Amino acid sequence: MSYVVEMLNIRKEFPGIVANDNITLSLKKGEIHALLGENGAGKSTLMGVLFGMYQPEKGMIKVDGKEVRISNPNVANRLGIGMVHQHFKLVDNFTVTENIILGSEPLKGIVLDIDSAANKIAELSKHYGLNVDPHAKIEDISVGMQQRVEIMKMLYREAEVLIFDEPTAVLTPVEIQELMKIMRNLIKEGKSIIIITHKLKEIKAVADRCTVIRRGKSVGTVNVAEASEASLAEMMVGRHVSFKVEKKESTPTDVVLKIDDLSVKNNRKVLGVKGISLEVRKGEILGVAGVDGNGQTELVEAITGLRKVESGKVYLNGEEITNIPIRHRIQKGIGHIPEDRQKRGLVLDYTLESNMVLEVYNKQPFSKYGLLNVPSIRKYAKNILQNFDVRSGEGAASIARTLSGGNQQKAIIGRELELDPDLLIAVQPTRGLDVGSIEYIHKRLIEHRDKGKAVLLISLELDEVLQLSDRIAIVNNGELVGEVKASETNENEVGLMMAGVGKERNV
Amino acid sequence: MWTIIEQIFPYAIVFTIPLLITALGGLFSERSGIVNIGLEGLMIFGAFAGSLTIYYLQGVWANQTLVLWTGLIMAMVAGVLFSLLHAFASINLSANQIISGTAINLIATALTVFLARNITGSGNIRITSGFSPTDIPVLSSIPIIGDLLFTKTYPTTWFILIVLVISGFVLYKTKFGLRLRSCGEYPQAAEAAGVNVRRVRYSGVLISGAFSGLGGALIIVTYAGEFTGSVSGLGFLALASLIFGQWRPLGILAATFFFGFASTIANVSQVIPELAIFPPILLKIFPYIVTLIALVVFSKSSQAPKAAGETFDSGKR
Amino acid sequence: MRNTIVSLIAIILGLIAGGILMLGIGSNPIEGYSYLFQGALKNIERIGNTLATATPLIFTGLSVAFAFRTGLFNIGASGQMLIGGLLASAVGLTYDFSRPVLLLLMVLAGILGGALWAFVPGLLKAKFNVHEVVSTIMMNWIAYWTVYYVVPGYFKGDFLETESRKLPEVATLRTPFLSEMFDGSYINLGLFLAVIATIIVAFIINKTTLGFELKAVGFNRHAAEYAGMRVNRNIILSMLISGALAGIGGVAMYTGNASSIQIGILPTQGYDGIAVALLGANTPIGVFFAAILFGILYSGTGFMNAMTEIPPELANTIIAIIIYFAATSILIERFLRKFWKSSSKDEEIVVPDVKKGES
Amino acid sequence: ACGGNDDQSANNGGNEAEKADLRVGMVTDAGTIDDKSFNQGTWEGILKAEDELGVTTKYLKPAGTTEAEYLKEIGNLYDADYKFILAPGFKFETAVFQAQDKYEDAKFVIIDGYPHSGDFEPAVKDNTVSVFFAEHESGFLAGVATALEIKEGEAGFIGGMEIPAVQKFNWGFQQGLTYANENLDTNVSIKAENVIYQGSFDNAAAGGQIAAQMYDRGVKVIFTAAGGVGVGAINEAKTRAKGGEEVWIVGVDVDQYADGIYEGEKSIILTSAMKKLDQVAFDVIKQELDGEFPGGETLTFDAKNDGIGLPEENPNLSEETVNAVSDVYEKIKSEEISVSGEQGDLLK
Ligand SMILES: Nc1ncnc2c1ncn2[C@@H]1O[C@H](COP(=O)(O)OP(=O)(O)OP(=O)(O)O)[C@@H](O)[C@H]1O
Ligand SMILES: Nc1ncnc2c1ncn2[C@@H]1O[C@H](COP(=O)(O)OP(=O)(O)OP(=O)(O)O)[C@@H](O)[C@H]1O
Ligand SMILES: [Mg+2]
Ligand SMILES: [Mg+2]
Repeated sequence: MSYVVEMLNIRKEFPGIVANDNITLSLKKGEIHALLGENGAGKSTLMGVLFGMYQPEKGMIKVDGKEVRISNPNVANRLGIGMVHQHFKLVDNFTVTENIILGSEPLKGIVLDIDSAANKIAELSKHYGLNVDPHAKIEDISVGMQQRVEIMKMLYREAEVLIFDEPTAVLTPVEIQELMKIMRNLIKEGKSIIIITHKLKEIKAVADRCTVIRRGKSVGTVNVAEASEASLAEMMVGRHVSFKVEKKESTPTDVVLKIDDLSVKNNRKVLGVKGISLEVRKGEILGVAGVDGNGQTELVEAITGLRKVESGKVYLNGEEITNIPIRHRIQKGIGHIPEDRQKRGLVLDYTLESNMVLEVYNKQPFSKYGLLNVPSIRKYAKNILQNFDVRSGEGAASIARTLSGGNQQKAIIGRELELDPDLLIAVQPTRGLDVGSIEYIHKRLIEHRDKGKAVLLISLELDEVLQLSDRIAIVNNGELVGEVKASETNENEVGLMMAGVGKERNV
Repeated sequence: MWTIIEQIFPYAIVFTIPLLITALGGLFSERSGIVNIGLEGLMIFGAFAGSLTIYYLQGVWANQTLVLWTGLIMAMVAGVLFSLLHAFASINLSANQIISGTAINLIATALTVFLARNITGSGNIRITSGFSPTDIPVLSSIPIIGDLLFTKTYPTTWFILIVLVISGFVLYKTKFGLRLRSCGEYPQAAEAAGVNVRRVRYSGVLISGAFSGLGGALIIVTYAGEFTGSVSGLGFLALASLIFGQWRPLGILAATFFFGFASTIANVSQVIPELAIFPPILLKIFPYIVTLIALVVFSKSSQAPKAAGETFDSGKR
Repeated sequence: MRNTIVSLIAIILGLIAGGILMLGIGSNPIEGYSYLFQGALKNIERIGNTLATATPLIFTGLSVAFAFRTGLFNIGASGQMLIGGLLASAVGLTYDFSRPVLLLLMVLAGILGGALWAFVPGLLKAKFNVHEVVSTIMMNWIAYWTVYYVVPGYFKGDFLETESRKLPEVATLRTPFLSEMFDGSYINLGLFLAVIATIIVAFIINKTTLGFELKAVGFNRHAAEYAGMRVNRNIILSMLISGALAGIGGVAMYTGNASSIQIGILPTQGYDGIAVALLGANTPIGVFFAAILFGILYSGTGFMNAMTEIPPELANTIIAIIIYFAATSILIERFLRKFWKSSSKDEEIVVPDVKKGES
Repeated sequence: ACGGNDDQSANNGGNEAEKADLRVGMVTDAGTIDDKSFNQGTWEGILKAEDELGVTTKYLKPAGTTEAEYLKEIGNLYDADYKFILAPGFKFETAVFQAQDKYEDAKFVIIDGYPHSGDFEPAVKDNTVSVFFAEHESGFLAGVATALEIKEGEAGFIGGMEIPAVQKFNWGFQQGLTYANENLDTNVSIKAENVIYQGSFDNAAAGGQIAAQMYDRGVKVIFTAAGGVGVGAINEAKTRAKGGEEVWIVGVDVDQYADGIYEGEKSIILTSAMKKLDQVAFDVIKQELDGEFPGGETLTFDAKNDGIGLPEENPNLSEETVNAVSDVYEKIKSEEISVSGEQGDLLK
C-alpha cells in the first residue's frame, strides 16, 4: 500500500491545551480523505503541522515513505503539499495572478513576467474548470472565486497533496457543487486530497476515507462507503446526533420587525438593497435565502445600524428605528450574530469574559456608576460558556484569539441569545460548526422562536434555511424575489428563485 | 513673484532631496510591514558617518568629489548597521516596532555626539566643502523649467531622482517588490506562498537604513556643511511625508517637495518684502496646516500597508 | 508581575551595557553608577530634584500610554505640553486671583490646552481616518510656532524677546512647604498631580466602563461599533484625555520646574514620554516608576560627569540602551519562560491587556 | 579658532604648568560645548587656564534650559568640589542669583548677564562677578571694516534669536556702516528687509536659504550672529564663491576665518566681530589665582580693555582698511566715537 503522506503519533500542545494527542493519519495516493471532528478537536492544528506552520512536540511525518521534517510552509511546498486555509491567505489588493505567482515568480530578465503567468493561469483555469479571471483584484471577487484562486495557487505550484480546511463553509450550494467537481477532476489527475469539513453530506459525496478525531485524539479511520452520516456523527461526538430539526408549527403573532421599501448602498456606493419590504413576527423564523452578495449583508447592517439607510424605513415593535444609534437598537431588543465573527463579533485580544459582556458591560450588574464589576462579569461569562459548550484553554480568561473558529462562533451565539432579544438576527449562525454544535444551536434558535421572539435567519446554506425557517424570503440582486412558506416549498423551487426566477409566486 | 520662485526653487529642491530619500527608505520598510520611526536616528547616524569620513579624507585625498561620494557610501553603511538593531528587535524578537524605533532615535543622538567628541575632539564635525551646484548646459536655458529644474542643481539631486525611479521599478515590477509588498499587506499569505517573510522584512528595514543614512549625509554635503548631532526633526517629517504621500514613490516625491518648498518659503519669507504681508506665524505653520488639510482630502483612500506595525508570528491565527 | 520582571531585567541589561561602554572609555562602571545614583538620591534636595525631573515625564508617559492602550499613537505630547504650558502661563501672568483659585485655573488651562491640541488629531482620525502619527507631528510644529510668536507678542519679558515674563511666586506650583521639606529643591505640586493622574488613569483603564470601551475601540473598532460603542466619540475622547495629561505635564514643566516659558524649544519630554510609556509596559503604575527611573538617570548624570571622566552623552546612551532592551523584552521573556517552564501555565500569554483578566 | 583641536590641547600641552589648586567648572548654556560661541569661547579660555595655570577643569551640560536644570548642574559642580564656576549666558541670571547665596564659599562668573531674582534688579554678591561685552563696539568695528572694504553696495544681517548680545552686534554693525558712509567716503547701505533674526541658533537650512535670498537680491556681505544658522549662511557663501560670485560673510564671537575656507587658502569670511570670551575666562581665573578676584563687580569688556575687536590677522582686508579701522578703534577707546548699545532708531 502506498501512502503519499503519513502522520504518525502527532502531538501538539498549546498553552493549557493538548490540541493533538497521538494522532495518526495516512493519506493514500489518489484519494480524497476527510478529516472530521468537533470544533476545537484539533483538525486545523493537525493540518498546520503537516503544512509546516507548527512544529509537533512528538511524532513523525513521512512523505512518499521518507521521513521528513517540515519546518516551514516552504518545505511543505517543496514536498508538493499545498493548503487552502480556513481563512484565505490572499493579498487583497493584489491581482489573482500576483497572488498565485507570489513565492514562485516567473521572470523575464529581472522583470516579473506577469503576462506569461496570466496565460498559464488561464490555461490551468480552463483545464480544471476553475473559471478565474487572472487580472481581477482579490478584493473585487467573490469568496467562491477567491477559493478557486487558492486552489489555483496549489496547482500552479504543482502540488500533489492538497489540503482543504473547511472549504465549503463559505460557499453557496452551487459553488459547493462546483468545488466537488473540481476535486474529482483533481483526483483524476493523480492528486491526493485531505478535506476538513463539518458537513457529513459532503463527506459522503466526495471522500473515500474519513479520519475522525475527538478532543485532540484519534477515534479512527473508516471507509466512507461503509459508513453512514449517522455513524460518522456518532463517532465524532460520541453520542447519537439528530439531523432533523424538531420543531412545532409556528404561531406568529405581532409584527416585531417591519421593513418598508428599504434601499441601502453597498461598499461600491451603488444600491445593494433596492426597495425591500419585509415583516418578521413574534414566534416565527424568517429565513432569507440568496446567493452570497445579493444584498444580505447590506440588509442586515441597515437593520442593526452599522450602515446608513438610503431611503425607506425600519420599525421595531412598531417604533421607527431607521436612524437611531446602534446601542439603542440593542437596548430596544435587537440581537445580532454577525457574519464575520473575527471582524465584528469579537475583540480578539480581549478575554472571553470581556467579550461576553461586549454589549452590556455598562449595565447593572456588570457595572455600576461606570465601574466594572468583574466577579459578576465572570460569573455571567462562565455561565454562557458552559451552556454553549465553548471550549478553550483557559476558560473565561482565555484570549478570544486563541479559540478555534467554531468555538468563537459558539461564544458569540451564546452571548447574543443570552441577551434574549425580541429580534434575533442570525447571519450564518452555524458556519464552521460541527454537527453536534449545529444541532444544539438550531435547537436554541427554535427555542427562541417558541418563546415568542422573532428570528431573522440569513444563511447561504439552503438546507439550513429550509429546515429552520417558517417563511423564506428570497433575494436576488438586492431585490426581494419572493416569499414562500417553508413547509410548502423545496430546494429546487427556492434554488430557482435564488437565481432570479419566479417573482410572481408571492405569498 | 516669478523671479522669487525661480530663486527659491533650487533651494527648495536641495532641501527636499534628503527628505525624499529618507521617506523612500521608510517606504521600503513599511511596505515590508515594519514601521520605522527610527528614521530620524538613522539619518543622524548617516550624517555622522558621512561627515566623519569626509572630515578625515578631505585632508588626504586630492579628488574632492570622490571624497564626498565615499562619505555618502559610508553613511549608507552606517545606516544599514544601525537599522540592523531595529530589524533584529522587530523581526526576530517580535518587539514593539515603535519602541525599537524610539530606541534607535535615542541611541543616535546620544552615541554620535559621544563618538564625535571622542574621535575628533569636538561634538561638531565640519567638512571643508560639499558638492557644488551647477547649471546643466543646454537644459538650463530651456524657458521656465530650465530655470526651475536645471539651474543650480547638485549631482546628488539627480542621483536621488534616479534612485526614486529605480525604487518605483523595483517595487512594482520585480519579484522582490511583489514579495515586499505582500509582506506588508498580509505576511501570512506571503509565508503560505513560501516567501521568507523575515528575510524580506530584513531587506526592507536595511534599505530604509541605507536610504536614511544617505539622507542624513546629503544634508551635510549640500546645505549644512557641518554635523551637529541632530537633523532637526527631518526624520519625522520624512515619516509624515511617507504617509502624506500614501506609501507611493510619486506620492512621496510630491509630499516631500511640498514640504521642501513650503518650508523654504517660510524660511526666506523674512527677507522677501512681497511675502511680508503675511503674518510670519502663518507662513511658518503653513506647511503643517496644508498637510493636515491634504490628509483630510485624501483620507478616503488610505493606502497604508495593512500589516505595517504588526508583529508577524507564524503561529498567530 | 511578569512585565515588571521583564522591565527590571531590561533595566539591568541596559545598565550592564552602559557599564561596558564606561569600561570602553577607561572608566570604572561601579564608580560611575555609584555617582550616578548618588547624584540623584544622595540627599533630600537631590531626591526632590529627581522627582521634579520625573514629574513631566510621568505625565507624558501616561499620555502616550493611555493613547497606546486605546490603539492610538500620540507622538504629539511635546506640542500638547507646550500649549498646556502656554495657556497655564497666560492665566498665571494675567490674573490676580488667590493662590488656590489661580493654581486650579492654571491646571485647568493646561488641561484645556493639551486637550485642544490633541482634539484636532483625534477629530481628524475619527472623522477622516487621518493617521494620528502625522497629524500629531504637524500639531507639534504648529504648537512650536504658536508659542514662538505668542510669547513675545503678548507675554514678553521686560528685556528678553525669547521668553515670557517670570511667573509671580503665587502662580507657580512650587510651594514653600515642599521646597523646604526637600531642602530648596525644585519639587513642586506637579508631583502630587502626577500621582493623582496615575491613579486616575489606572482606574479608568482597568476599572471603568469607559476604559473597557476605549480599549475595545483600540483593539477592534469594528467590533466596538457592532457592540454599540460610539467609536468616533471614543477616539476623540481618548485623544482628549491623552492630550490633557500631556497638557498638565506642560503645566508642571513650565510653572513648576521653570517659571517662564521659552520660545524656540520643543520639549524633549514629549518624545521621552514614548520611551517611558513603553518601559512601563503601558500600565500607569509602570509608567510612574519608569518615569522615576528616567528622573534618576537624567538628574544623576550631572554628578557622575562631575565626579568622573564619563561624558554627559553616555548617560543618554544608557537610557537609549535600556529602551532598546525593553523593546526586545521578548528575548527576556523567552528566556524566562524556559527558566520557569514548570511554573503555572496561566501566565504564558503576554498580551499586557488581558493578562490580568481584569475586564 | 576652529573648534576641534583646541579641546585636545589640554592633553597635549607640552609644558605642563605646575598644578594649581583651583578646580574650575562651567555649565553650558543651551547648545553644545562646540557651539563656536558662548560655550566654546568660554571653555577654550578655561582650557587655556588648565594648560598654562594648571587648574583642573570640568564642564557639565544641563538636560534643559530651565533655572532648575542650571541650578542642578551648579550644585553638581559644587558637590564635586568645583567651586569656581563659570556660567556663560544671560539665561543663568536667576540661577546664579540663587547659587551665590546658596554656595557662599563658591565663586561665580556670569557672562553676558547679571544675577537678579527675576526682577532685573542687579544683585552681584561678593562671590560673583558679572561680565558684559560691548558687542555693539565689536559690531561697529566690523561695520566700518566692511564698508571700507567693499566701498559700496548692500549689506545684510542675520541674527539667531533676538537676545541682547545678538541685538547689540546688529545695532553696532549698522552704526559702523553709517559712520563709514558719513566719514570715510563709503556707500554701503543696509535695508530693513535684510536685517533679520532667523529665530533659532541651529537651523542651518534656513541660514543658507536666507543668505541665498539676500545675495540674489544684491547683498554683498552678510554679518551673521546666529550659531548654526550662520553655518548655513557660510556654507551658501562658500558655494557661491566657488562659483565665482563675490560674496562675503562677517563672522562673529570668534575669528571664523578658517570656517570660511573654500579653496586653498581663500575664505569668504571678510572679518569677524569678536568678543574675547576665552581671554576673559582665562583672565578671571588668573585673577582668582592671584587673589585678585573682582567679586561683586560688574565688568564690561569693550574696546578700552581690548575685550572686543577684530582678529589680528584679516587676510581679506586691505592694508588701508586695517589701518583705518585701527584709527576708529583708537577713537572708540578715547571716547571720541561713542557707539550706542541701544536700538534707538536703528533697524530691529
Ligand atoms: N495558536 C494557538 N494558541 C493557543 N491555542 C490554540 C492555538 N491554535 C489552536 N489552539 C487551540 O487548540 C485547539 C484546537 O484548535 P483547532 O483550530 O485545531 O481546532 P479545529 O478542529 O480546527 O476546530 P474548528 O472546527 O472549530 O476549526 C483549540 O482548543 C484551540 O483553542
Ligand atoms: N450615537 C448617538 N448620537 C447621538 N446621541 C446619542 C448617541 N448615542 C447615545 N446618544 C445619547 O446619549 C445618551 C446616553 O446614551 P447611552 O445610554 O446609549 O450611552 P451610555 O451608555 O451612556 O454610553 P457610554 O456607556 O458609552 O458612556 C442618550 O440619552 C442618547 O440620547
Ligand atoms: Mg479549524
Ligand atoms: Mg451607559
